[in-house]
Amino acid sequence: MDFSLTEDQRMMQESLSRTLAEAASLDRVRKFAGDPTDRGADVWAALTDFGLPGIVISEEYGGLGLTLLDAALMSEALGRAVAPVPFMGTVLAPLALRLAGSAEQQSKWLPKLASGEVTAAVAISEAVAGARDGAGVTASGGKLSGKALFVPGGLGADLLIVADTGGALHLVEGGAAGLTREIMTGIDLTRRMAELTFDKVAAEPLTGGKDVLARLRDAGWVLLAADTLGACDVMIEKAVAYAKERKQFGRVIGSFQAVKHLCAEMAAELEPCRSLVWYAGYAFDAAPDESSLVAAHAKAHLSEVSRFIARTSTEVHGGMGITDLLGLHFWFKRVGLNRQLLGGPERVRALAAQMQGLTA
Amino acid sequence: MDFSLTEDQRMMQESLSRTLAEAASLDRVRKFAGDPTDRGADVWAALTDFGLPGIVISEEYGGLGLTLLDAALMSEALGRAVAPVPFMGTVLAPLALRLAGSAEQQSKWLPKLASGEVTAAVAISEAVAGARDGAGVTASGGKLSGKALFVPGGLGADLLIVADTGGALHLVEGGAAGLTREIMTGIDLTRRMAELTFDKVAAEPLTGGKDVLARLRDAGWVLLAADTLGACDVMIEKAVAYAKERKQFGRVIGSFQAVKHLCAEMAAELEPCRSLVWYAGYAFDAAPDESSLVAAHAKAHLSEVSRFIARTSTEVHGGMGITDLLGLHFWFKRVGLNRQLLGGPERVRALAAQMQGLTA
Amino acid sequence: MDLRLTPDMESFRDEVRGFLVAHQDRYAPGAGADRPREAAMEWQALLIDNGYAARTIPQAYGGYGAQPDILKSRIIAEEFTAAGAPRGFANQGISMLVPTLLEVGSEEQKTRWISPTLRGETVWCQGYSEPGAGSDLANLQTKAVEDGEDFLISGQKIWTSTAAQADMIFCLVRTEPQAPKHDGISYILFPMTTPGIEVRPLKTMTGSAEFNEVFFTDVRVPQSAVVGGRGRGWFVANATLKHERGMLGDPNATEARFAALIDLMKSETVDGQRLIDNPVMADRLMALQARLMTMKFNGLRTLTASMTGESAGMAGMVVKLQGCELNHQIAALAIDALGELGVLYEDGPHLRAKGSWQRNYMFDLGLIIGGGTAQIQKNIISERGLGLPREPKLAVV
Amino acid sequence: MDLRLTPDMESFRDEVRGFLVAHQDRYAPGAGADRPREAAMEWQALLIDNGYAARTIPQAYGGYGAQPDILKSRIIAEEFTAAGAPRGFANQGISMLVPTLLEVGSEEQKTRWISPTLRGETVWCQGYSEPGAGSDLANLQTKAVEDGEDFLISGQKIWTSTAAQADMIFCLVRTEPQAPKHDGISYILFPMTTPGIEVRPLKTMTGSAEFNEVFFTDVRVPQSAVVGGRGRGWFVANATLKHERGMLGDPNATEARFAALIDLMKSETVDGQRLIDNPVMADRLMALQARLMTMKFNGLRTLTASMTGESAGMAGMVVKLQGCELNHQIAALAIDALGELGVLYEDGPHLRAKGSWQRNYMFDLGLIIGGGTAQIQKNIISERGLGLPREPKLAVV
Repeated sequence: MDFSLTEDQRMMQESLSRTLAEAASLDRVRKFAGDPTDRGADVWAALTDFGLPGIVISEEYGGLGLTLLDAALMSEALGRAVAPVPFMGTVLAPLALRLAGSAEQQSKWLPKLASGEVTAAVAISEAVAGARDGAGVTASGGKLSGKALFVPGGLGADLLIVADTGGALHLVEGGAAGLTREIMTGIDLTRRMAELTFDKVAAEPLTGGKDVLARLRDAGWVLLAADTLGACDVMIEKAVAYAKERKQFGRVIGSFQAVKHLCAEMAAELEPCRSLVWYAGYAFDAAPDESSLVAAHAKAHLSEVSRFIARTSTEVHGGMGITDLLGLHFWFKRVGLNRQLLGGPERVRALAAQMQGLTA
Repeated sequence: MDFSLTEDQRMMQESLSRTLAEAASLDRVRKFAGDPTDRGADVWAALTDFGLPGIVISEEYGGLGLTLLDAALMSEALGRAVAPVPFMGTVLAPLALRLAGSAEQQSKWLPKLASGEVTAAVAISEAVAGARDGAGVTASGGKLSGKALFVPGGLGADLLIVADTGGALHLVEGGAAGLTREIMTGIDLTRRMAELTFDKVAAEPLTGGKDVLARLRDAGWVLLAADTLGACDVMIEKAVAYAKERKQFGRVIGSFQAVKHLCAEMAAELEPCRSLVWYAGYAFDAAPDESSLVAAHAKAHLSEVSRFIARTSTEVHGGMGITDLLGLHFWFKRVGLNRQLLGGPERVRALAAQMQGLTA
Repeated sequence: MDLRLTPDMESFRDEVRGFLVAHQDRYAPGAGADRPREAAMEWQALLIDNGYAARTIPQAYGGYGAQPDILKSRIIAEEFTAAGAPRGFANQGISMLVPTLLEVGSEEQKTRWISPTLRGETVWCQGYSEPGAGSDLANLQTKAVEDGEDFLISGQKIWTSTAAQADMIFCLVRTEPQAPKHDGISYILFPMTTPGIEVRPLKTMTGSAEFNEVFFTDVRVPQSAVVGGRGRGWFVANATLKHERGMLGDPNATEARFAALIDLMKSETVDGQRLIDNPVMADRLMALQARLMTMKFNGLRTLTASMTGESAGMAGMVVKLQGCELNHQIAALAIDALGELGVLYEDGPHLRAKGSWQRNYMFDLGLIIGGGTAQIQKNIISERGLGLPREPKLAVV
Repeated sequence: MDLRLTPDMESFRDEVRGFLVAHQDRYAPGAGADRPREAAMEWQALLIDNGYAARTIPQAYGGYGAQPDILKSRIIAEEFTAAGAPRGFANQGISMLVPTLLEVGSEEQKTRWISPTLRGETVWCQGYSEPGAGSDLANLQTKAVEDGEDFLISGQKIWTSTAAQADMIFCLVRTEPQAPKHDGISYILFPMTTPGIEVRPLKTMTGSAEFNEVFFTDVRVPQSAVVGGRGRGWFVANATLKHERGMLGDPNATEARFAALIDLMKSETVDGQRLIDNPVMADRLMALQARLMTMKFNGLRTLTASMTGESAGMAGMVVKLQGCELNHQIAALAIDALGELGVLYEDGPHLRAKGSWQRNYMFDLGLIIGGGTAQIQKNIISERGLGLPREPKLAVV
């Protein structure tokens, strides 16, 4: 019985954080956020050197062959750094290929994904979070038509994994005829999303139906929860540091009980979440029976906790908290996007009740 | 445009509070709470002298002919005093007779109700809050059968107004054959409830259907909200007084920012509620179109605010807050019962959405 | 309790309606905090002439000169909102400087500044907060050193909206460095064109620069520009802050936002189901509606108190804390109900309400927490409202 | 991260299961804080003999004498819970006094008290809190005045559970009135039968007297009954309080309550609809399930830290604040879901779970707020966990 990270895991996470401190400093993030033409190629290159693209791809295809827990730890580090990296597709596309790809599809794509030579994005929002604004993709005769919204990293991806309205998955090449992409810009400027329009676009089917989609969804939920965890850690650290330094009425504000208690409440809410995220990552590979439920709870609970922490950290910072200068808003908005991607907490909780058979 | 109480209203409310201070002191309440055979006859007698039984009964029948707002102000004073008085029936039964009684029924009952000679209770829980535990009363050939639960003041009432499962109202005399009553004891020992069992009990129909029931429900909601308002006022006053007096670490605890902010949060939550309750009382007579919605919101919102205040006042009191000695729990439990009577806040909010046509 | 209006008031309402219908073609919104354009200045002049703006300011200073009548003010507000007509200007010069000048300004100051301020000819910004003096405003460090008839002002202000557009600033500076903290401050007026002033935009999380930092280096200002007496600035400013507090928590605006939220939840769908048909979302919506009503009726109650000259007491103190929070929560529900659509922020076919739900969500949070507002408001409620003791003095370490 | 058990541990689990099956007929629950009956004392003795109670207490003092092994302790806890078997006694004597004696007691004190305490022969109560010394425990006033070889103890204690049943009390008294606040306190043991002790039950909001007030008037106690050195009581008691904190926040109990809540919501109906089919209630249920999981996994994490001798740090500090709150919220949802049925409290055909939802709702609130617990816990988290400064010293006025 060992409920802790291995030394290797800790080191790898720290190592990624160091890489990001250099390759994706706040100044670099700021520049990315301010320039829609900036594709963050240098950041991606540094992460490719690190091996991140191959994190869950098996060694036979040139990846690191690690688990979703490891990927979640990377996601946490990315969240800490508010890194401008479309990580979801990096993990979910290889998973989709592993679970539902043919041998041919696997050997065609996995080595290139592992090397970072091509990037992938996953378009499953409508199937998981529900269709809005007329979106939805239908498959007919090997061709896809319709729209898929909110695809993180979908603007430049060479490979797209697309769920149709029946929950079946399809593989689409980035250069396919009839595919157009538009940028969708949200509050979080560190991760751009795409709207994909399909006009009879050629697609290869992936085997497996809703069960594979559910696995992708679960993995996505865990990654988002982990990203939020990392971002929340930083928001608390920043609030505590500011409270120790900022003076008002002749004392540091961190000596006022009201401010102390706000900080304590943030820590008390967040700290237990770490274990939930770890377990959600662990269960994905080691306890698949529990995986969907714990992933759902990790996603929904971290969404709620992060809203409280984003607000409270801002409050501790006073007026400075809302300035662009300090940059706290990058984390604020990061968790704001994570909250809604792949379903807001209310929807995810409703799914959690259904998957236990508590409700219909 | 005058959004305030009249001088008469203020004086009458203060006068009732003085009467209660004498007739229903905390010692007297404690005795009532501890002795299920105590019917509080002395308290009722004092209130009869005051004129309370006739508050909404027209002068022609010997009442005071006042409005629901006046009744709500009385309810607030009763809540302040955690008075052992079944006030709901005192207001709702005359209303039922006014709205749906025949001239004969009115002249038979209203004078006796106004004089306090007979008391009434209203059994509408199932029709308003939903049927639980197999309860529900059906009418057939002028006879009622079934069970009605949670009837405040129903144990000793001489007159019962009963809603059947179709929402129609019936008048039942307390001594009718086939009627049995059992005490239902809840957390709030200041107001006992009854379970009524009907075995082919003779009943007189009242005219009017669901519309009259809705009026009774709205009036009940307003009275409960007002009772809660009064109880909350006391819980805040007690917390503030205790915070000014209790010393720890060499200072009164009310000088600690955390305690001050708890008190401020209570006051900030409660104070605006006063206007909501006033308006809900006023609208019942003066703006019937708005009445149901504002009554619903008053009931639901005061329920939520009072849970926060009950907890927070207890917290400010520390360990003393949970002792029987101090007696804060009488108010804590008073609002706990008010929260659930005639529907908990979730149910009432769902009804509020329906009555605006927002949901089906 | 009687919410009916007297026949007098009903006929006043008719009068306002008549005016609004008659002048529909002249509607021209002021630019909020920015410099008004000419059409807006003309509309403002028309409003003043008819008593719908600057209503209680004496005619001698360019106002309409009516007696205060809160009910009439409310009727004006309601009818303008109902007609969608632009209200009179509500910038900081009008809402903060003018009342201050009326209270403690010299005759010359009143004559010189009030009328052009009311008419939008002179635009003001406010120089109160400093990086080291936010909630602890009395700690301000911007210093004004005597130099002959003048002061030389040096220091830094922050959270100054409109600084880039303003002609003038009303500003707190420390003129008596030796005096106790609260006694060494003066309230002073000077042109933003004075040499030595630098304005730097301060961008916030909404992505816009709603505020500025303003730097002063030996800015020369005549001592005669002090308002309300040298060293009295702290007390002058506190009177002004009271006026600012009155500005916030307008239930009409909150009602409009709530109505927009209902429309949104009735018209938007997910998987074909209306958002409002999600019971969890509908429950939150109803909880907010209760708060909205609470705030609205509390507003009527404080209005009645003002009309009768009573203090609104606690009912008045809690408005800011509750009002900003409600606005924030309305925006939060809109975002949550919209789901992934709710995070969009830049123009595109899927953006709703021009991103205003997210903008309000962030901006209102700024109002709640800016400068420790919520914390300070709770101190005020507990001390002035509930009579709890002030924070005890600390030992000198 | 590997939640599998080693074969050793799996066989230990089998051993525990075997024991529990073999001795099913001897199950006899201890009476919580009350005096145990004979069958319970026999069951306790059997548990000690087999290492399922008093596991790590040295054999010399009547324990089983095993090395600490947190995983084995957990397996024992899990299997006893699964079998519905009564655990070993968990009264204040065992959980607070025994560890204290082991740490700082004299050899004679250990020999005399530990064994009968473990076996339920000697029942203890705790005399810490006073009316004027709750969260500020160091302010205690109960005084012990030297009189020859003895102390004469006078004063008042409060929140003393089991005082009416206890044989003995472990008590904090002020022996050095001139010493600084924290240095004048001694930790002392004496029989509750000593003349001069009066016990008055203290009824709480649940309607039961879970606590007592205890009054001392010239209670004569030999000085030799002090534990850990005269004037050292503050430090001795703080060590004991650490043990108490470990007692709270048992995820097993919370899980059982949550399971009961699910059963309730699946079986109860309103207007024929199952409570769980109310989406607003189901949403709250799921939010609590997430918190339950969070607490459970946080427990595994702190368990792992203990096993490897690391400090659990923040993960350990937050357990109490979060755990009590979760229990309270589970009870609150049960009450709300039950609606009017949820307010019933006395026996009758409609009462659910013997009124335990309401009782827990109130009792857990007491745990959260008793003696300002939540406030103090937040101080601890912010100071020890986050390194924020302590409350500054006040000026002497």
